Amino acid sequence: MNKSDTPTLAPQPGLPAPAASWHDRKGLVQIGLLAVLLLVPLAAYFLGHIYYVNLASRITLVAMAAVGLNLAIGYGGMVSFGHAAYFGLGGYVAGISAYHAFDFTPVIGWPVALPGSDSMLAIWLAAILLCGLLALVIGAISLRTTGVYFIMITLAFAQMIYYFANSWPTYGGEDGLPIYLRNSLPIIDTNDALTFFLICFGGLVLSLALTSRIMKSRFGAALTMARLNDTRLATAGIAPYPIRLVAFVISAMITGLAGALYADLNGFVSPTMLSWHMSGELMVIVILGGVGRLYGPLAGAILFVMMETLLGGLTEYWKLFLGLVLLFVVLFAKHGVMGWLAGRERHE
Amino acid sequence: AAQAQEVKIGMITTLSGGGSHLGVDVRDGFLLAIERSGRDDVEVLVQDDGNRPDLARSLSNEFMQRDNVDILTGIIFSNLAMAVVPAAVRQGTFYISPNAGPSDLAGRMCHENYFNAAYQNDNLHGAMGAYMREQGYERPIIMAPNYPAGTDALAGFKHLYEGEVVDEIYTQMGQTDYAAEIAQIRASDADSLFFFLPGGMGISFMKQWENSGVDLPVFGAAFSFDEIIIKAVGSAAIGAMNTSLWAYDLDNEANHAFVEAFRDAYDRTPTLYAAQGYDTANLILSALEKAHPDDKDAFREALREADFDSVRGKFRFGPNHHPIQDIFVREVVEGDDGQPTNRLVGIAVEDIQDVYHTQCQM
Amino acid sequence: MTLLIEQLINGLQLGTMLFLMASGLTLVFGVMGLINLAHGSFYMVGAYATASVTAATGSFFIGLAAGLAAAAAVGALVELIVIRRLYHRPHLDQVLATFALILIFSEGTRWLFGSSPLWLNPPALLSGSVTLPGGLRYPIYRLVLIAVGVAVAVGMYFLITRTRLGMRIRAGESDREMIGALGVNIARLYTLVFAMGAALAGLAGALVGALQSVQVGMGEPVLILAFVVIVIGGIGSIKGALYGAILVGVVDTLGRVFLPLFFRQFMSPSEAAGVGSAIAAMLIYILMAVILAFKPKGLFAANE
Amino acid sequence: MLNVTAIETFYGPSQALFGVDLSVQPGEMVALMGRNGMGKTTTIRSIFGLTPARSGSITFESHDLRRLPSYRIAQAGLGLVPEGRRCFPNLSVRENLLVTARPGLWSLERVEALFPRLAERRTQMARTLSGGEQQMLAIGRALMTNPRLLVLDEATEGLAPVIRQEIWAAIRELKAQGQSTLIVDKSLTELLPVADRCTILEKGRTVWTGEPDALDDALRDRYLGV
Amino acid sequence: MSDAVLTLANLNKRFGALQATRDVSLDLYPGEIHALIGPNGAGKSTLIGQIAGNLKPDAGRIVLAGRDITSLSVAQRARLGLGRSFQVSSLAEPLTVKRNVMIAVQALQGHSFRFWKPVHHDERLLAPAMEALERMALTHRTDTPVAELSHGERRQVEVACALALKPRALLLDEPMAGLGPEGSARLTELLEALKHEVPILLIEHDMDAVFRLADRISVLVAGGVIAHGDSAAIRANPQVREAYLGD
Ligand SMILES: Nc1ncnc2c1ncn2[C@@H]1O[C@H](COP(=O)(O)OP(=O)(O)OP(=O)(O)O)[C@@H](O)[C@H]1O
Ligand SMILES: Nc1ncnc2c1ncn2[C@@H]1O[C@H](COP(=O)(O)OP(=O)(O)OP(=O)(O)O)[C@@H](O)[C@H]1O
Ligand SMILES: [Mg+2]
Ligand SMILES: [Mg+2]
Repeated sequence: MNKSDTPTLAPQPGLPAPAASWHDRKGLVQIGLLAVLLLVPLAAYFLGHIYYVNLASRITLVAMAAVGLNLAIGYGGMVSFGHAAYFGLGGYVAGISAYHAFDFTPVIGWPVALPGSDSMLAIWLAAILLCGLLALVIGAISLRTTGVYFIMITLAFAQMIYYFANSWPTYGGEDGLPIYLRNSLPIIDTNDALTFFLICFGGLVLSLALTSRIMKSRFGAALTMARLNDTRLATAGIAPYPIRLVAFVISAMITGLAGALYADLNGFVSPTMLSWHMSGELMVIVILGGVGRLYGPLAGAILFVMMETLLGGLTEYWKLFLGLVLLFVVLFAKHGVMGWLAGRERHE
Repeated sequence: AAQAQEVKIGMITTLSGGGSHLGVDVRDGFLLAIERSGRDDVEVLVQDDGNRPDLARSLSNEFMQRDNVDILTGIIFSNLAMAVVPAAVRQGTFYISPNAGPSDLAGRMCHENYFNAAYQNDNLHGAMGAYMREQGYERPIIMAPNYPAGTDALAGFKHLYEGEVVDEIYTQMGQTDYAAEIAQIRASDADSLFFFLPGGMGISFMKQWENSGVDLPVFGAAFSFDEIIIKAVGSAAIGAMNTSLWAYDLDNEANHAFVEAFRDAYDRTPTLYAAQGYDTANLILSALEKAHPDDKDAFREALREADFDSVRGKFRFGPNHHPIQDIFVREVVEGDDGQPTNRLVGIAVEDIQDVYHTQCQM
Repeated sequence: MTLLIEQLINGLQLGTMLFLMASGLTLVFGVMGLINLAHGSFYMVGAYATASVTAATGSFFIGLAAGLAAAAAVGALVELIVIRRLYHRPHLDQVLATFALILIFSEGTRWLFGSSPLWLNPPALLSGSVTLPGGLRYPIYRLVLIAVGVAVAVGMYFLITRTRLGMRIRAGESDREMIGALGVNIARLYTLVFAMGAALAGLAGALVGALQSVQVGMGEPVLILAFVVIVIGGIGSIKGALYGAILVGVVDTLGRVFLPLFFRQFMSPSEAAGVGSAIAAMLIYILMAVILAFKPKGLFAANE
Repeated sequence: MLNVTAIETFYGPSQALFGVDLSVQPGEMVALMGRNGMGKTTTIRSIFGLTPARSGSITFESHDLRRLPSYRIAQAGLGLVPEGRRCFPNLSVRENLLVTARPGLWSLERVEALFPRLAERRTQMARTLSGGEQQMLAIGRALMTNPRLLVLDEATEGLAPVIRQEIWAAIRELKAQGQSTLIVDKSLTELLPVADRCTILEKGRTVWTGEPDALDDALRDRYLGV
Repeated sequence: MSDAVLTLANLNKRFGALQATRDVSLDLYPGEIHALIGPNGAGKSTLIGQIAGNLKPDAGRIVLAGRDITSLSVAQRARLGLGRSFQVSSLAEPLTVKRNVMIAVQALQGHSFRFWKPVHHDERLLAPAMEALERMALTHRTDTPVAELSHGERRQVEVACALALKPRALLLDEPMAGLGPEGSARLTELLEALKHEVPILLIEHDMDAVFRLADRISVLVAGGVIAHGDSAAIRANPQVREAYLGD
């Protein structure tokens, strides 16, 4: 396969540069973003504005889901239009598990009786594993295709799951599934808005660190090459397919974990989390922030969610203005918000 | 009366995306009532949920945690209500529904702070079942989209129809082409059709139905026959019968005043949703006359009394805070301007009550 | 048996409707290499323009002409203002920009026309139904749609493969810089193609609008289906779009009708209807996944 | 007919040309020479407006090429055989020839007579042609635009000796017919005998212009590395 | 004959009606440069594609160092020691020259599923890459993105990538194309030295280079080998003169 018959879907960022340092503009921007995300809800909490803490949690989780997607799209060149499947699956893991824990009924009765659980740790583990498994199956099939075909086949799988969830009555179908009591952790009180935010924030930081570390490793070098020129990678002696598949699975795991937390934040999970609008929104956040930029998803999520909340209160036609802002960003801030804030990525 | 303190009402409704004309009408009806009451100590904050549960949930948090609203209202769709209501009422906020009435909220998950001023989802469908039975239809074929509200609708219909139906057809959400279903209906030996296809789905279906040459009487619930939808359907809608808890030509004083005021204010004929929004606001206002929402027990008691002039005529709450009310039958006819419009035919069922109230433990 | 035949015709008809939409998309998408999510917006523009002009003039055909013109004009305008800046940009930027366009068009339309659906019916001339050989009664309008779809398919195929314009379009896709350096005003060509794609979408919207509800957001479900169609058929291939559309139309129609019947063999009618229609909803996606798993470039991969 | 004076060209921030001067008279064949990476291709790209020059002047007959978009430059009568062939991979051989053809001396028949192999492969997609076949196609495609000035960038790269000889024969024939040509090629043994004039670039600057005969060993060694 | 590093036995490949390679059998021995020449479209690149694994032969066998690799993937063959360059450069454009070469070193050192240790200043990757670049006289370009290289320089990077694999057999598809006289001369020297480490199957249209370098020459015409021999024999062969060399 050569360049002329596979459109390059992702722009061409390189490996992430060394960790944020105080010295360069990019480092400042990255640290600034994290600091704002951490300090604003802290301040809000102590001033008694719980709402802003929850809003920050929402931004954090959307950002984290997008960090997962960014690993696939930005670093792996695999434009998945179906990441809502993992986000939603993560959410449903939390929802279903809590539902059964609440009812004292088993999740599955056979071959082993698996009880529901309201322990976040168990839910996280289950969400990560199940999303990884699902991504393994979907990825194994989808990665046989490239380019636009890949976009569409990932969408197809996500749609299947969406329709399934929508019409499967046990867990509420389209009405969704409420989580009456937020799932719990030992010692810590997860019902406290700030505590929950800090858990989410930890998750985000962890996933950022993981992504950064992975992309600097040998695996990351191979993944970068798979994105840029897979013939070259194969010719060098590394089969691109397994590299891509593993990256895809990791990406789904991160998004899935974010989904599990998101369901807990909302106290609710519904097929909307699985819909193509959700996939699209995650994708928009990634692109808005800057594809293949480590902190792009965070910048994108802050901007997107803030616009949604701020514009929504101003006018009934807020989506029109959202559209205009997005259009403006694509046309004039070429490499997303991060490109605009921190300059273009260069390769070492 | 407890007028000294301001009252804040948060309205989360669907103003953009699919189904936005419902939200617009609920909002307009609601605001009309507030305005007509002349009370300037009631502040209504309106936000658009874009028909997305997670956004609705986040907006409810915003209202409760940032704006400290006393009352929430506005949600159109059941799945959004399920995302918002249980948590909101548990936190002590009142929620008064101007539209959605999912079975869970009427039964298993009912709550003392939750009131529905519109209907329980089954009401209209069940009433139509009863009406069709009474009119002597023996072989109805029934159709709805395959999602909880759709299956509930058909179950509700069958519950009061109390007879065998020829066939049930489940379509897909958002489906736009109904040729296959129409062929199936044609091939069956049904003597009538009942369907529940809200919004654009109903418009598409009716248009395609008209040209298909199939000639069965058509029945439905008001959701597919509001004034806006039948204008878009055009002549194809003429003759269809539908059940509604309200009609603009309903003869009572409150209604005359409402229809006139609405037409004055917005230059269009109000829909069912506008009427529900209007009633919801009046219900709240009537309770505010007696108590401030800060005094939760008193306010709740005031709501229960439902001491207001409903545009439906009579109105009272059952034990699960869902209405016990008359359901009317309307027929779509050609209006004076040549456009289709609904005409009140009569009462389908008097004092209908949902079946879920038995499951409700408050 | 008649039912099966009728359903096959229904599938065919749904297929041709999808084709109208997919052909424009595959043209812009395959040929210009542009992912255009806003294609559904042109569909909506076509329907709205047709509905409002029909209402004003009383003639469906004047309305239709207006719909086509409006969609083409809006398409050209969008190309000049936005799309033009995106060709040399990564596909993902195109996704974001055209997503933004969807928002702008949808909400802009709502601003102009309100939230309520508009009225648009087939013209009296084409309404009603006829009896086909074999005693089947079928709506005339749907037969006309089939005819229009086929005519567009033939026209497009001819345009792309047989004309100099078609060659230039394809050449521009693979190497825009080169075709320019050899003396072709590629920018103007692309505006033309984009407007043509938009006009096709507008045509689809106008024709289909008469059967469905003309409302904001009406283009979105069709857009996804059209993407499915062109991916199944092979991107950039008009032939693929046609076969893909018919395949999707037929499979979807038959699935909706016969899956519930099938499940009735082992379940209660109510349950069968539910399960059957749930699987029917997934059916075309299953179809797409299976096809791509075996033919990763679609059934009629272009350029091979 | 073509006059390039003191052009400077940048790729993004990095400057590739620092003052190139070049001219081609009607009927003349000018060789543009220099080692790898000295700016030959960049000069050609600047002439065609593909990487526009930032300063200096480029005129072709009465046209100021720096003010024109590249399709107008081609329409003004320049024909390009680009480095690396760049045939349209998804068009058949015949379509490649026809897609940008303009009427004139060169027709499909004449090009196919010049390169019989292209006639054999007429309906094959260009992406599946061998490297040499693609090279022939690129030359044929440029000829089909009937240019008054033909620009050949490494037109014989990767060709079999026989074919190369044929192409050189064709180039000589073109010259005999009075075709003006600007040519870049690394095979000096073939190039020098046909060229009327040579221009040598080093590090993005014109460093020498003169008749091929004047290109002595010292100059060759210094600027061309032979 | 058993000591051949690379043996092709009766390779056949068809594209529709076109027989691109027809019963091609070749050997590559240690220490030699085996040149493959032939007219454009004779099937030389197709043959390389089959050896490297990008194309699947319809029939025939490929044996590398005693091991049948016919059914292995491109990457597996590369790891077993098959290095190649492409006729049309195929590199990762936005990455630096260094990085392009390092990926080959990384493959050579074992599997790439290492997620933790940064590659950034990994001497174990960097040193061999620099060595390969040095051989191609490209050290001044190590930190330049490939996109900013001239045509000729890219060709050199291609060869450097192949060298970094420390291959057992090297397949070079027209490495001289695009190089100036100076570059060609340098590459000629390099290949001459290199052949003692790794045997080379060389496709080239630059006959000066071929006749100077090749120990043996095979001539491919219309998919089949029509002649085989040393420089002098090939130069004298009338069939070859007619089909390829001209006068
Ligand atoms: N796209 C590009 N971006 C940045 N720099 C470039 C680009 N293309 C070429 N250059 C640089 O411009 C200079 C001139 O390159 P050019 O391709 O014009 O050389 P050339 O004389 O044609 O060489 P060759 O004989 O190798 O083709 C080189 O130093 C090269 O590195
Ligand atoms: N995928 C393909 N489909 C159809 N024909 C092909 C394909 N690939 C190559 N060919 C044809 O096979 C023949 C051999 O091509 P190949 O690229 O191997 O030639 P080559 O000997 O390398 O020529 P050159 O020296 O010009 O590079 C050519 O005629 C080419 O057109
Ligand atoms: Mg060059
Ligand atoms: Mg070759």
